[in-house]
Amino acid sequence: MKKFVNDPRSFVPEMLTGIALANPDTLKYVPEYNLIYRADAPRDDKVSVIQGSGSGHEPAHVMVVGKGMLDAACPGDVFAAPPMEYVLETAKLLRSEKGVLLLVNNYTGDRMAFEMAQELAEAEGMLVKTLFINDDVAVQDSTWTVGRRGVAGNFFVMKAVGAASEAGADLDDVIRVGEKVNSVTRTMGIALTACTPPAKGSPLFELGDDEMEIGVGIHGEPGRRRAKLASADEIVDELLGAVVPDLPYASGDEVALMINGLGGTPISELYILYGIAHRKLEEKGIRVWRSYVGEYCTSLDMAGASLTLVKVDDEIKGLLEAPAEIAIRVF
Amino acid sequence: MKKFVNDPRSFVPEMLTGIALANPDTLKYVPEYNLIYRADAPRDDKVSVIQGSGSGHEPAHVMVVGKGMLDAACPGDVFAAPPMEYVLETAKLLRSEKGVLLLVNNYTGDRMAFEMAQELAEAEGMLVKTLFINDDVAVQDSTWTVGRRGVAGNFFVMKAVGAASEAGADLDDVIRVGEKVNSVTRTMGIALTACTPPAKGSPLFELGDDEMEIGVGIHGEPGRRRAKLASADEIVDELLGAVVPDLPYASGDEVALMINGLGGTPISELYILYGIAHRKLEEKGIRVWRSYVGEYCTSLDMAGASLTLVKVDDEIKGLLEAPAEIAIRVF
Amino acid sequence: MSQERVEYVMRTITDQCLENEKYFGDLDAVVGDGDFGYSLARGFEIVRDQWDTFDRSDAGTFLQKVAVTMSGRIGGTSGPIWGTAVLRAAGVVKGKTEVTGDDVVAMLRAAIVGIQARGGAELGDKTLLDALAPMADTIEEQLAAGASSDEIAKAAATSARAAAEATKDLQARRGRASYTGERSIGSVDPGAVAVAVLAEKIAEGW
Amino acid sequence: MSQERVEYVMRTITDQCLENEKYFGDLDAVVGDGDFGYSLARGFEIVRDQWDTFDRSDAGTFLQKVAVTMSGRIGGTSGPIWGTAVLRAAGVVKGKTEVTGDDVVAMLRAAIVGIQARGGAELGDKTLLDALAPMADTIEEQLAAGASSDEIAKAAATSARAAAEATKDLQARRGRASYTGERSIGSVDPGAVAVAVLAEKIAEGW
Ligand SMILES: Nc1ncnc2c1ncn2[C@@H]1O[C@H](COP(=O)(O)OP(=O)(O)O)[C@@H](O)[C@H]1O
Ligand SMILES: Nc1ncnc2c1ncn2[C@@H]1O[C@H](COP(=O)(O)OP(=O)(O)O)[C@@H](O)[C@H]1O
Ligand SMILES: [Mg+2]
Ligand SMILES: [Mg+2]
Ligand SMILES: [Mg+2]
Ligand SMILES: [Mg+2]
Repeated sequence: MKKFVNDPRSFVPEMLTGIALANPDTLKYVPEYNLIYRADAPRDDKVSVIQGSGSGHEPAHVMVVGKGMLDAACPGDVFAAPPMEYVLETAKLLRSEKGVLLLVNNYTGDRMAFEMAQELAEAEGMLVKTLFINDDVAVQDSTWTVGRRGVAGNFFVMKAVGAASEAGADLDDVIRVGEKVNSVTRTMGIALTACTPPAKGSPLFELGDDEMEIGVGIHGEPGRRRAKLASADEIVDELLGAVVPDLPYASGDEVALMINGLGGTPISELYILYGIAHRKLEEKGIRVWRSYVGEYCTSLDMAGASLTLVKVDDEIKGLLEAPAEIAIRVF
Repeated sequence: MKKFVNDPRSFVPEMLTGIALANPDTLKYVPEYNLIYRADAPRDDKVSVIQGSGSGHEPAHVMVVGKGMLDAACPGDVFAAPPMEYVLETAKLLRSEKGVLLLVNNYTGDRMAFEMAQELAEAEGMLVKTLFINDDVAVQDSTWTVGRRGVAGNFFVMKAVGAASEAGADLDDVIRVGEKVNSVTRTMGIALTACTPPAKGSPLFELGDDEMEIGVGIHGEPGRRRAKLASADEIVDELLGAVVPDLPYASGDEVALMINGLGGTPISELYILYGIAHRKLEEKGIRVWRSYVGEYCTSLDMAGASLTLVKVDDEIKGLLEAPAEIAIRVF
Repeated sequence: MSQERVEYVMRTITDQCLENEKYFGDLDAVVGDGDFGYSLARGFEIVRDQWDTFDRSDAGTFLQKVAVTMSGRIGGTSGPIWGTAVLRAAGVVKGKTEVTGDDVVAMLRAAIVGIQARGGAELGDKTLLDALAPMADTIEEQLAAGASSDEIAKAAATSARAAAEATKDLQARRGRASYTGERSIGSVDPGAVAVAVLAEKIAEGW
Repeated sequence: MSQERVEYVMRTITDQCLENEKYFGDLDAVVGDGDFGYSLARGFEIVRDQWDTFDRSDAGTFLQKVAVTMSGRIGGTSGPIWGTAVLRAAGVVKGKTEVTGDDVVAMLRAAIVGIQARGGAELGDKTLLDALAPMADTIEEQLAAGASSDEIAKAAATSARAAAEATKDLQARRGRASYTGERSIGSVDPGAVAVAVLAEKIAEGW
């Protein structure tokens, strides 16, 4: 296993320790619950926004705690939803008069942990609501399964909800905004390699040198189907072909376009995909309003990428453009 | 080869096209010279700062063109210094009354291209100077070789020089600042895997599952020596052991600490390294003033990391803290 | 059966989940995300560490303490699922220090209902329910037929194993594996196999 | 020799650098960064494309045009090095349409001096100079001994090849390979091998 790691069991706590040490003025860390939260939270004039999810998706979600984004994140182990207790304790610590919003990527484990925590927090008299994110178009048949999962598009929901709550919106309005963004956001992912969870020590699946997995999520599981490795042009066609007709995004629409790296793919390649996707969208009459290229929601060291579109209107534009300061920065 | 690519020969131009499309308001692109430059440059009240270097190090250097950083970048092909003509034409296009500064990572090919371009630009009556960056402590014996190479520490020189030039400093002062930062910056890198240049299509070298390369640069070449894969703690000891005594950094010093990913290593692992390094430095009485964790200067998809220290004083702190807006952003 | 037997069962589950961390994880890596073994092990590790401290006033209290302890640490889908299962089973024997065969069936049924309420899965969705439910049926049948506890333990193990193997033919509709659609057909469900392994080990040491 | 011979030599260099793109790159991957073949090929590709358009009024002008064309596109260390070499060689035969054996030696010497001025390498630093210089010596000796141009071409090739192979024992002090320190010992220098390959092909078609 080619990783910088001491004991795989301390992978998450050691990462969180690093984040805390790197941001002594702005973040606090509670090791018992894998909890990273804003030093200035909770505030009674602001809805507290919390995101849980498993680890292995960094920078999501622990590294996007900060002004204008999350108030707290309490990740579980790699690819495992946090134990309910983490969520409950986090919600209690972030208790605010204006309420607490739990953002949840739509997976069985996460849903259960957050719903249980919400119930118990409500029992203690807290105002707590849950919002599910499910932007992944790779999941079909969602009527008889657990439904679509939340993947890299969750960034836009977090950003919008973070901006609204920062501006003082009340809980219902923060939820309205989050649901609105979620409803116009669609994502499709593709993997070129499998990823290696530190505790497993070997890749989750085998992929031939000339193969790729289409329709992958963010937990390293195989996708919907396997195909022969294709050119960047063909891959963008595949991704747009899945995403564009799904909402659908139509000529005249304005969109935010995200090319998200899954962890092992360098940013040079992401910009290649971006350029191709940008041109193909403009050819369809869909105007790219703003670009998002880089790593937003990863699967450890998986080589691959996902493409997300958000149909924007003036309200969404304003929320996405609002300033934010997060734990990781380039400067 | 597990890459998003069409024709490997168009790898760099397609990436540059993507960058240009993603930043229509702030950047301009001249395909003939792989040139990306600020839409508002050149300005006669500001020294123009140009960085060349090969491609494959993204975000360095094409993705850090912007206010407070570079005015232009004209990269060569992957791992190849740009042809002299690119540099010359870029210098001419960025000509400013206050002068042009060429930032060069200290490699044979880059030195030659930039020195030739400087000579020719001067012959055309331009005010042009060159500043070499050489922060890599892995290179010893520098008396009889080409000397130390420039690696991820180049970020700090670019940032400081960018801030000074933005503030209106004249060419000599911009150079003074750049040389000052370069003189207190040291870096050491380690690779866990080899990288795959798109034109080659296979890894540059073979590395056993239980091996790592110590003292690597940013061009995918092997390092100073090969060793058994070690724990994160041991690796940080190795890196600090090379960097700290070199300047040396001593108890009472304040430093900027960078953990730079080489392209294939996820940011989770970089924060593990950061946390360990931060604590070990504090144990030595060296105070970490500011953290830099992420990808600054990469080797394509190489799994690995480098550690950089910059000894800071009030002037350097001010320059590093100055605002900047670059092509890539998280928001 | 005595409360010691209940403790023996819980102890076997604990030890086996630790023993099989890698095996369960590898099963989950086939079409899932590979964390199943890890998640269970992190929870049962604490159960093992705190084993001597649990309140043993009755079987229900004992199981409840175990349930709370493990849920605090197991994440993923398995945390709420296994925590709920043990908690519901505990409810059935609250205040009892002697547990009958009928109690065992009732505990399993309560666990199944709890798991369904928690995760919304039905039989045939390719989850651990597809081993748990047939096993409960077998125990009930054996009890009705007047079998010895020894025979019942063996029959339960056989039944769970057969049911677990049969999950191979199912398409996953719950959990991570469901996202792979038809590709989930052809491999066993890790949760169901875990139930079979535990039942076998329990029978072995009965 | 006639100007056509000069063109033949340049054409062979062009074709061979294109032909050997992968081979030269693989050599550079051993302790370098693998771009040597790619860099040369991108430059000589343009030389090939523009082959018919070069001003051929004399050998010097012709070579100068080639040098400028390739330098505009070759990056890396090889751009300035090879561009300078051809430019300096061109200077020696400026205005000439007939090139003597002595001119050839002078062209090689000028190229070597130019490369040294540009890159600061000395003999023994494990660069293409370590093939170029012995080859120039051999040509000079053969000329003095009155050998035919055929014999000279063959001897030059043999000498370049032997010298290129001998770079295996040297430690690189220039270029990317130098950063690996002693680990560069044991493999040949890609630049020197390229010189040997070109010399052999030139001799072959002489
Ligand atoms: N909705 C559900 N209800 C009951 N059991 C489930 C459900 N989803 C998954 N499982 C069981 O959980 C097992 C996987 O557990 P685990 O790996 O912890 O979950 P995750 O999918 O969150 O990674 C599956 O093998 C299956 O037996
Ligand atoms: N300073 C130098 N002077 C002359 N030749 C050099 C020098 N440095 C390297 N070379 C030659 O260049 C070759 C490598 O070229 P190339 O791969 O283009 O350079 P880079 O090191 O920039 O990747 C080496 O094999 C060597 O023969
Ligand atoms: Mg999981
Ligand atoms: Mg190179
Ligand atoms: Mg799992
Ligand atoms: Mg090279």
